[in-house]
Amino acid sequence: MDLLEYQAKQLFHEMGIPVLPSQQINHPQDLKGLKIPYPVVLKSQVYTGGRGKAGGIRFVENTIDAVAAAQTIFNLPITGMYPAVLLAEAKYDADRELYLAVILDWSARRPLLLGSQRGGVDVEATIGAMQQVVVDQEFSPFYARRLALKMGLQGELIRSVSAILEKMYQLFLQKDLDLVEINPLAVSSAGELMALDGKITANDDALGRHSDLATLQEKIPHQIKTKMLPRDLADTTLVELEGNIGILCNGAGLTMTTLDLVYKAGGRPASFLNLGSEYRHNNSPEVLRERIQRGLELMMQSKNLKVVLVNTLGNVMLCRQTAEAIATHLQHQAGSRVVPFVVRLVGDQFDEARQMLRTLNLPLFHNLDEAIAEAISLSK
Amino acid sequence: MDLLEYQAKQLFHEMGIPVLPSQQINHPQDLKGLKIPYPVVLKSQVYTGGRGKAGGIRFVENTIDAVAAAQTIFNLPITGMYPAVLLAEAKYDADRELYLAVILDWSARRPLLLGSQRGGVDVEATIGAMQQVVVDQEFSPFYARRLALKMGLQGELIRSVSAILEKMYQLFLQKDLDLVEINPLAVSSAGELMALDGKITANDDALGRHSDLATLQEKIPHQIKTKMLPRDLADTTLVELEGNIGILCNGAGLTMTTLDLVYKAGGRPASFLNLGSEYRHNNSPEVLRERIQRGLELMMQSKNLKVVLVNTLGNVMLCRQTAEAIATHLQHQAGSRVVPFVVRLVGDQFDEARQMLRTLNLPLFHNLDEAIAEAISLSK
Amino acid sequence: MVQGITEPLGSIYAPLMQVYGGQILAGISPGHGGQQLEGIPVFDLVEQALLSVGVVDTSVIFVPPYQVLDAALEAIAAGIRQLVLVTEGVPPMDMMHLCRVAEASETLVVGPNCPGIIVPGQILLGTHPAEFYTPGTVGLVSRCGTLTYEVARELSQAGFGQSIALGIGSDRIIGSTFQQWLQILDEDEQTEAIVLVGKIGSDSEEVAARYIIEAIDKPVVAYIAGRTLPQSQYTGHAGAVVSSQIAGLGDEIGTAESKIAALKQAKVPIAERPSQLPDLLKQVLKSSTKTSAKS
Amino acid sequence: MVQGITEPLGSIYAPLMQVYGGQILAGISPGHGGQQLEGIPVFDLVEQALLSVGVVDTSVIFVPPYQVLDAALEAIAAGIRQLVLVTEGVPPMDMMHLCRVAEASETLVVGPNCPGIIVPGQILLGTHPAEFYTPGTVGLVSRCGTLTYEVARELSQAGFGQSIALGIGSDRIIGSTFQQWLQILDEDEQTEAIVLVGKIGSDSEEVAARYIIEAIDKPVVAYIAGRTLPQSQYTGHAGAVVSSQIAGLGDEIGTAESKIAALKQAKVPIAERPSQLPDLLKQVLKSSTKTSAKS
Repeated sequence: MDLLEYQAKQLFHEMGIPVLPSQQINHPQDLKGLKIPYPVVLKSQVYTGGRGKAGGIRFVENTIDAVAAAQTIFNLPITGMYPAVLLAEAKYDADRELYLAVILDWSARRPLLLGSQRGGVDVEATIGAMQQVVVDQEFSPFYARRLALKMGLQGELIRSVSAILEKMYQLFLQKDLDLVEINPLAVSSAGELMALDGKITANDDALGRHSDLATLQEKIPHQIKTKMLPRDLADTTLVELEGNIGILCNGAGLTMTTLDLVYKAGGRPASFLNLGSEYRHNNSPEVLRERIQRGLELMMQSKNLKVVLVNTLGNVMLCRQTAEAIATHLQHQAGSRVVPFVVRLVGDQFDEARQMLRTLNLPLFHNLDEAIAEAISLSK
Repeated sequence: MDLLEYQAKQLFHEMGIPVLPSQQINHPQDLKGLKIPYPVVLKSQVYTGGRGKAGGIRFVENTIDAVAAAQTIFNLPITGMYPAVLLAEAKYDADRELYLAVILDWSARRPLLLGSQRGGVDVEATIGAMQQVVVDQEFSPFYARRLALKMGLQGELIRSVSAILEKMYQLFLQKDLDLVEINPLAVSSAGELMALDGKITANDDALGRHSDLATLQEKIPHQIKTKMLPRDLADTTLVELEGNIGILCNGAGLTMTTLDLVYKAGGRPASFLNLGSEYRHNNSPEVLRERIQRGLELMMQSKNLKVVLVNTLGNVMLCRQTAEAIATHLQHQAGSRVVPFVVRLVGDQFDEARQMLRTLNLPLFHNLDEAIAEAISLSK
Repeated sequence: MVQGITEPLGSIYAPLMQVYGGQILAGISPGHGGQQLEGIPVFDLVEQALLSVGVVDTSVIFVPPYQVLDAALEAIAAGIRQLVLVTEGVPPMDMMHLCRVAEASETLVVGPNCPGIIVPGQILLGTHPAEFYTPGTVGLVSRCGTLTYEVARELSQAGFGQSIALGIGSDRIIGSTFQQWLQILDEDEQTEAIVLVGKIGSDSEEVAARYIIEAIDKPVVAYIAGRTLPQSQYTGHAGAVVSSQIAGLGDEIGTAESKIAALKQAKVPIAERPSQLPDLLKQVLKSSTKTSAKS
Repeated sequence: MVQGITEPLGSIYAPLMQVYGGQILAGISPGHGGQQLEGIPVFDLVEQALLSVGVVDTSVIFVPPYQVLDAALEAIAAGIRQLVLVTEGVPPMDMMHLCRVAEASETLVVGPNCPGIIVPGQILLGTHPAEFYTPGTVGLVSRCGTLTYEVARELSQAGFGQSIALGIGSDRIIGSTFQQWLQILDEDEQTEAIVLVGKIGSDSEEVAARYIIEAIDKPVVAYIAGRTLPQSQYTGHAGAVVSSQIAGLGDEIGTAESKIAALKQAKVPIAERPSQLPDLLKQVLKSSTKTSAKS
């Protein structure tokens, strides 16, 4: 889960990382009660980079300009997203701009400290000058100093920048974050540091133990005027595509394989739904059946849909629940538009499931390649 | 630093450990605004055990009784201490009472979980049935379950009690505590848990990084009508004794040795002051001189004082600062009561110090046994 | 041993594992000590179980995600050096911690979010549906869940039984790598050829391909899922991109193309579909027999 | 190496250590890299210093109390396996953490709150006033600070030079025990007899006495400070009492009586005053020569 800039800065502030005085603007009229002295920066709060270039960041000198600028920004989509909130912030004179981040190195299975002396808007330059330090044992502040030195910092900045990194790491660890980034971290001519922009990505699997982060998501009014982007395959969200075959599978690998085989055989998927792996701790027959039924309903909303291909395999409960869910679905659909089903079910309770589906006259397959061939022929 | 019961319970509450609704009473009249329904328990907030037996805990049924009881408790010393605050708390029906604690095992250099099924007022029984678990690696909740099982708990209590222990451990670790104790932890007939009394000792060396704990100490109005208890020798507090020789040393071991030798040779110390070891990070000549001078001033307040024995040895700055401080002290004292000094100084800058003290006509020794003999002969 | 035996998944799979022939000596579930589950004694604590049942090689863990780290540390503290974490959704921070402890204590951790290990005909440590597996000489190591079953089924139907089959876990941070298991299978006497099943995302297959070039003598064939998925649907957040870029891995890491190119460089034949794997196996086993005959 | 060389204590003692003959190769002080202190080059980071000066055996740490843990972990991560922590006031939680890491990495930690180690005439790693020490054959291990100097001075004046002298630290949690150092001195070829200096509080001397019975062959004499101090002035809080009681140690642990009794049981002669130690040494060395002559 990505946090918006103003939410990230709230966390920075709580952790003692210096941020500028700022105010959340939900509506252009809010600027009339602004408590920060002008000049002020107005920033579009969207989950994406490149706001500056897109015109989502504007400097204003007085209330009239500010209200006008806010109206413009509220109506400016950035990579398809409209802001629900703006951030009004004091201006800051930076002498230099650094980049700092703490991320998870998935491959090394260790946290990684990142830093560059070339922070700011030019991502290419930032990445080109990027230094990294792997936190291979339990964190201690010397890892942060190690990065500061690698970045080429000297004198008092070694201590002050590593102190900021230390706090970023604490935040990272305490809140189970995937990413905490300050870019730019401004250095004033007096050597003072200020986090001018920040990005935090919380780990979705850990949100359950951080109610404060979970509620942040709810606080944002959902005015984002765009279609939801497809989620990770591990999720059970229905992903819509351009074709006419609806695909329902269990497990990411199996779902991807089924899609691959359909494409390869000349079919065109309309959508796919991954029921998820079998390894969810709280999987229950009821939850599973519910998920299948809701997935099928969503799938039916596509007007292009010509056939549904169900491919599930596994142990225990799965086959029976799948068969039951399909049966229930077909009963509910009775009378309305009828989309043919091709069902491939393999697993322990196959016989029982086969019995159930046979009474519904559904073609039933053991072999995946055959099921796919059948689905494609029905979709033509 | 010991916290009072109501302060400990505040921390328990923040950590999610269940405590009863309660209210802090600074004055008997506060009870007129009590928001907790009667019957209520009034508890003297003093840093000591055995309050119940001493009459410091009273059950009251209405406001009139409560005000009267509060007046009694405010005026009741418990082991010499008067409460500055009472705690008014709801009553609770306990089915069983457990004891739980997390402490530092100084010898094993590891935290220790303690638990007993016989909590409550009978300390002997509690200790007799005490179980312990050493946390030998990084803490994980299974250590808490290990204790719960050793205590002989069964069924749901294993989970619920170890969940409380987990929170106690988090508190212990986060706040650098020497001790966190819940006694008793009440178990209701429905199996619910409630911390009825609690004790927290914060580590003095770590208070500098826990401003929240450090300020708790300041919040208590200093109405404790008793002399301060002697502090640990590592502290620079003057400790008063019954004799007539004032002793000033640097380092706990050397101070104890000097005391031992004085007693053994038939002398009687009036007081002693340990200047502390040489290993304080921020030792500076100014701080050291200031400490010696203030120590000597305190020492002079004793009317029995007949002689001051100074025994310091070490490296660098020490001898010079000691000599300078004594000289300054004697100048200030000029005219008032003159107490003779016996000075034993050994160290790098001895010659310089000797020069300075010789002009003051002070007897000066290299050898400790000789210095002590001289001090005792002057005290007779 | 099964930790979390009274949890939903544990109570389903522990009896299946017991029936399959693996000796499930004990189940663990705090608060349920003294009970039995289909003949398996349940204990409150791992060390308590060990006192009663003696030495345990492996613990299969089904506890809820936020309790996995604790259960694993409990097992390690009790001296168990092989863990299978089935549960999905363990926070990465917990896995990082666990990996550090596992490395220090030389504990082999499989998972999380995985079907575990099966030695067909002998022992089941996880959730593999027994009916899809037959004993044989093909080692199967996979980064997927149900797709592993699919591949095993294809192999079994074509007469290729399995020596060991396992899923190492679908999560981004998992306890053991393709490399570790390729090495184990390379050294395993029962194993004659290895099937590697991967999917898009992460650099696991790329690293495995480099390892195959360096250290693996037995023939390897592979299948990669997700070749037709549009890229935008699986790339991670900016941090991951930065991470792979600065690690010198380039932008393309994690795509099917990158994985297939790396495996081709390691001379690993890649199946177009799971049902093609038996044919590839026949080819590599034939040529490897020839090679051995020559040498 | 000296960590915290620009700190108040570091800047006083590092030059004294340098003068004494120990090779102070480098000082560490973040933000001061590139400077020099009386000819000692200063670096920002330990690993940076090692690149420049090569192998370092020991680091003496003078940084402020809350930075000691980090400095020690930095030194351990850089491969240094002997640490002297001079600073007083390190929080116990930090020391517990450090002790765990030190045990795992086999690092010898002296201190905190200690004068460090001196090998008279050769090397000074800490704050011992050089003038009180002379080279010789008595090993001196102490749980005190300035009292160690006092004892060394008495020994030197009586003609008993020291092979090694050290204070293991006055804090309640310290990095190395009397036992570890008794063993080192027992094995040290230069050392013929051992002087142990203790004080009331903790169970260090009691445990050391048991260890002397079990494992120490060389003669040991002892001095214990605090025999006349009223008990109430040093006993800790309730938790500590509970702790020693349930550990089966009884109420009396930590008193001078308890320590003296334990040492007497280990046949360790106990001096009434520091100035008596030389006499006791003469006696034990005489009888030990007799014993050796016999055997």
